[in-house]
Amino acid sequence: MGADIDVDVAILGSGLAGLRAAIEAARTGRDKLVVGVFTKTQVMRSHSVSAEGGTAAVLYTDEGDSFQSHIYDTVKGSDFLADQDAVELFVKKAPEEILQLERWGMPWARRPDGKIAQRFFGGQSYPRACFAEDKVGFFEMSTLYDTSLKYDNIVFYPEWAAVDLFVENGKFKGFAALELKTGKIHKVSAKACVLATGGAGRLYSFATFGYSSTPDGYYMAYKAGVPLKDMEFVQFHPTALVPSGILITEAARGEGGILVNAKGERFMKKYAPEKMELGPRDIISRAMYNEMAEGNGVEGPDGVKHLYLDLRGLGEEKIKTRLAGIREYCMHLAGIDPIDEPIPVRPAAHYYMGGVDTNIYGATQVAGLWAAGEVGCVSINGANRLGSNSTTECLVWGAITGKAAAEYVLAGHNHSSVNNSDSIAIEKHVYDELLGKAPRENPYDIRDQLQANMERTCHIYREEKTMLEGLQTIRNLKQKMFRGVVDSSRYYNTNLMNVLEIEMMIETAEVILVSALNRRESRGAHARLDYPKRDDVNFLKHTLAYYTEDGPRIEYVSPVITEYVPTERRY
Amino acid sequence: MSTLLTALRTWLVPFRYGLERWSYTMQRISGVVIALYFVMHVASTGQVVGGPSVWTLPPYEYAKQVWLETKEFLANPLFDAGLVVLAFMIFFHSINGVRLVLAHFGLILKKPTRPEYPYHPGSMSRIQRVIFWVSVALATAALVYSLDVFFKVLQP
Amino acid sequence: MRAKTIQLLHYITGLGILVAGGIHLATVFLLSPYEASMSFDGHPLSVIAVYRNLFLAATLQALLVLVAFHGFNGLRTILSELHQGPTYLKLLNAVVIAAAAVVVVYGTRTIVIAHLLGNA
Amino acid sequence: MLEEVKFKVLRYDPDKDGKKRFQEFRVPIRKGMTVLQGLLHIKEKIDPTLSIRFSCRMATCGSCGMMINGLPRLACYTLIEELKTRTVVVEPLRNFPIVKDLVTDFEEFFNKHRSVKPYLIRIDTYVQEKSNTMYLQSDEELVRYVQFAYCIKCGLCYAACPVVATDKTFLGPQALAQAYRYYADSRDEAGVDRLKPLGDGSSLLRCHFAASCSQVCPKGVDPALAIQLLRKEVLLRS
Ligand SMILES: Cc1cc2nc3c(=O)[nH]c(=O)nc-3n(C[C@H](O)[C@H](O)[C@H](O)COP(=O)(O)OP(=O)(O)OC[C@H]3O[C@@H](n4cnc5c(N)ncnc54)[C@H](O)[C@@H]3O)c2cc1C
Ligand code: HEM
Ligand code: SF4
Ligand code: F3S
Ligand code: FES
Repeated sequence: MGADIDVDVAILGSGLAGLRAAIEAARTGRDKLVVGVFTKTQVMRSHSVSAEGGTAAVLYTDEGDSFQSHIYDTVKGSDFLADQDAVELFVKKAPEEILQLERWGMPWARRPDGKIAQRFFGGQSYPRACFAEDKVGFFEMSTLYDTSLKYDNIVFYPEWAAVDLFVENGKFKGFAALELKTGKIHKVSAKACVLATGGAGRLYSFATFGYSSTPDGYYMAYKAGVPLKDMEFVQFHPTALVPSGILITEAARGEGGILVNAKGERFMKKYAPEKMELGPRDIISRAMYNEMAEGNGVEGPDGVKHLYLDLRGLGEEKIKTRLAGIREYCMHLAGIDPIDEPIPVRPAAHYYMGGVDTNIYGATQVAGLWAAGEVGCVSINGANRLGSNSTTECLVWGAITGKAAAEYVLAGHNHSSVNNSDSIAIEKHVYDELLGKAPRENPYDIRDQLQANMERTCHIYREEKTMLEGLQTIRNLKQKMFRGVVDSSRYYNTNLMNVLEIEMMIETAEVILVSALNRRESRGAHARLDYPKRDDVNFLKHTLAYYTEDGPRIEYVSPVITEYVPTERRY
Repeated sequence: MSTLLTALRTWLVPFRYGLERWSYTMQRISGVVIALYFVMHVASTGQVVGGPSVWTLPPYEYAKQVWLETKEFLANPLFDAGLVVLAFMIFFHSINGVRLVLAHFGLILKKPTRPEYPYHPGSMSRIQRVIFWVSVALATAALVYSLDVFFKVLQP
Repeated sequence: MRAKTIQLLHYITGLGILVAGGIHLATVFLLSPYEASMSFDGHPLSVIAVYRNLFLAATLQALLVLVAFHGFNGLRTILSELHQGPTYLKLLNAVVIAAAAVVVVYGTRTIVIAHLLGNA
Repeated sequence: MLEEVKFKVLRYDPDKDGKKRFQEFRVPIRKGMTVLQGLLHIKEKIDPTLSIRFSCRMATCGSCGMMINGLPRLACYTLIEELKTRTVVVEPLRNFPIVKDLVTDFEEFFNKHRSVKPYLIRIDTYVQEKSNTMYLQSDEELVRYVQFAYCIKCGLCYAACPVVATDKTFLGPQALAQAYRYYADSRDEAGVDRLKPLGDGSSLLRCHFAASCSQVCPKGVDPALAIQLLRKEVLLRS
């Protein structure tokens, strides 16, 4: 058992949202508050570094772009499920965040006049994605990480994974964290906490996520009594490199790349005649799926079908200066140079629109607990997120929640400290039930089965029958005896971490399936073969899933609609 | 002790890390060898004027005597061979040293750019490579020349 | 002295050696046959003749100081990378300075005496 | 075309006897398979006690640096076929203390990064923190430093540098490249204040331009270049 730790504001996760929150909390409470950043990976290893293409914000209203346009694009992209008040806040705050990053040293690409340059992104009707080569997330992370080092009152706890949140009488009091390096479980008391643990990640086998992306935050909050909202909406990104699943950014299409099938046809003509390759992701992914189902796919070396993303029209110069990163991935890992050859791509699981239910300011129903970034659901993404909105969301709500959390503590809100009885359950689970016990089934096989099951039953297209099978499979997996950790070493025991993650993955997958089964309509990324139409009468609603002993309990709430009444989505 | 082993391994084994690493190792070895020779050289020429015990003007003939004795003493092929190697090292160290001075003042490097895959570090610019090989070539020439001086290899 | 100043001197002495050492090697190898240069006297560039020439003697003196600085500072650099810590570094500096001083003093004596000897 | 290679993996667990030893595994390989995938095969199918640090699997997060056949490389970015050997020897990164197996301790490395003040320093702090303005920068000015901003902090350069191997007071290529990255940024106003501390002791001047750092950097950062440019400024301006 580890030492007890006490911080004023705890930030869980060090992705874009977590770091932004940490800086905001630290500068709000400079000299007064200690901000602890607890993160499962080392700080700069967070998944956000993989974001490639861009970060959306309206910068130049004098040149034709407008807040209204960004709001409308986002709402329309979300298939009208987004909360419009949140979207408005988002759009208005976004430019501030871009500029703040700029003044902290972000190497944004520039226009000839020295101002920040912007590019097109899917579903956005104006070039409003700010970018820095095609390593946007990486540069943003570097900038935030470096800037956070300025603050003496930020204390990093790298490779400390939160494993259990403690809530008492509707108030947050702390959490248990596993220090990977020493294998100790520490009790951490915090007066306020921002959950920023990122997306649910690798529930699918073909995914753009890194290995460390697992639904820890979703599950911990869910188990602590906070509902998960809209979990059925999983975004599939149209263009992931075959076979690794590494993302080929949407910016490749924003810069002029086109999608072609085995016959060499630019098939998007059929599906989104106006926007073509720059339609929203749900529509393009479905189009690709259809093309492949109709036999227009290319057979890859492993028998997996794929299509092509053709960048040859862009020219060498543009590829080298604006898409250097993906060119490198293609050359190094797939052995092709996009200047001369089309890229083999296929849709992959990429983003979770849903998440921990919060109000417009990122606060959850638990006092003292906020959620920001992909783990939260404010919701601005509704049923489908627009490309380049997510990194902005991380920044905007990172700042909002970081500030709110710090002010909450400065206002003197009381909290009780974590005591030994809080952590009994998790310690018993780890030390008595897992460590040193040989599992009867290989946990990694269980994970593979889970991912295959999600790919098969809850992918781009869904229907009742297969989803029921999928749910059954998951409930079987839950029972299986994979709980046990062969590695009994205390030091850097990733085997233990993995088993904990797999448990959380199974529970989260269950929430996704149950939410998806209950939404009997097609909206945004949730496309059902048995209910192919959007149903605003019954389902213009957010799903809320509450934890119960025997699976999620589903409730619904209406989204906030201020200005834009739902209409049919056409691109 | 283990630091010493690490030191010897990293300082003296330049394989697999490219040309500059060879330069680094050779510059270091040659620097040390020249420095040690220099100390010896100062000590031995000091003999000419009578060795460390004499701090006033000795008789001319005496000095000449000592010089000839010293020359005799050093006149063996092993010492000559040492001088041959030394010639190589002095030339390598000096010319490569000029390259290092220039590089340390940021002079013969490429300008920073957007890296383009596959990466060719600009610090190892073409001109750097040229100077490196020039120093090796000149050092080799010096080696051959001194082989000729000491062992008459070029003469029939 | 600041590390930076010492480093600058290291470069300057290196370049200086290039000049002074060039002259030295030229007198020994290029301007006259090696055997002749090695003779004690009786030749325009014999050992004693070199010392007697004020310019060449001054060159040797410069070379002595330059190489002593450059070489010993080089050795100091290497040794300071082997082990760290304030006491060690202080000791190292003291030893290196002392050794360099001994070499310079001893070499200067050779040059001065040989110069005067030649003129005698 | 299923083939097999032998993985020789250095194992170390401070909990057991604390001795380092090599363990061998046979791993079936496919075309395009990376060393990381090979190690994951070992962990997931053969020996779950193997500890590895990894995350993004796309050479962007900097987690998976290790010595592969004697050179520091990213496991996720090294194709097994590119090694052209039937035996893949995997050891933890040199110049870092080992935590367990292939996992090394980066604390000192990150502290050195922090010590060079890797953030924009401005005189107009109020504007920097509170305003809503944009500092202008031309593409030319951007290119002066952006190469060094590519650094993913993977530590490969640090493992390759012969000076770091013995001199722990040397800041190392990564931190020094970052010092230059911010110094060269047209928006930074710290100027000589950044150079001064580097002119003393062995923080910068110990670099002998071995350039092994640039040789192994997976991101084309070229820290050796940054260090020489920085050294020039330190020598002439500080
Ligand atoms: C390949 C890819 C490309 C993308 N490109 C774009 C783009 O161009 N534009 C855009 O807008 N969006 C993009 N996105 C989406 C966007 O990057 C993500 O939504 C966003 O980065 C999520 O950031 P985050 O801060 O919420 O979480 P993450 O960056 O995922 O960070 C999660 C953090 O939580 C920590 N953590 C996890 N579990 C625990 C635990 N149990 N305890 C403590 N800490 C924990 C992790 O260590 C990590 O630090 C992309 C996504 C992917 C996958
Ligand atoms: C002939 C007498 C010389 C001696 C005894 C000598 C000795 C040394 C020594 C011992 C080193 C240390 C090696 C190291 O740091 O790895 C060194 C380094 C160096 N020398 Fe010389 N050297 C001599 C001539 C020169 C000349 C003529 C030059 C060129 C102008 C030169 C330039 C350098 C440079 C640039 C370094 C590298 C310093 C560094 O990397 O920090 N040296 N020398
Ligand atoms: S400079 Fe290159 S090798 Fe060094 S840490 Fe940065 S990315 Fe890695
Ligand atoms: S390898 Fe080391 S010596 Fe200098 S050039 Fe790179 S830091
Ligand atoms: S796993 Fe991220 S760099 Fe290799």
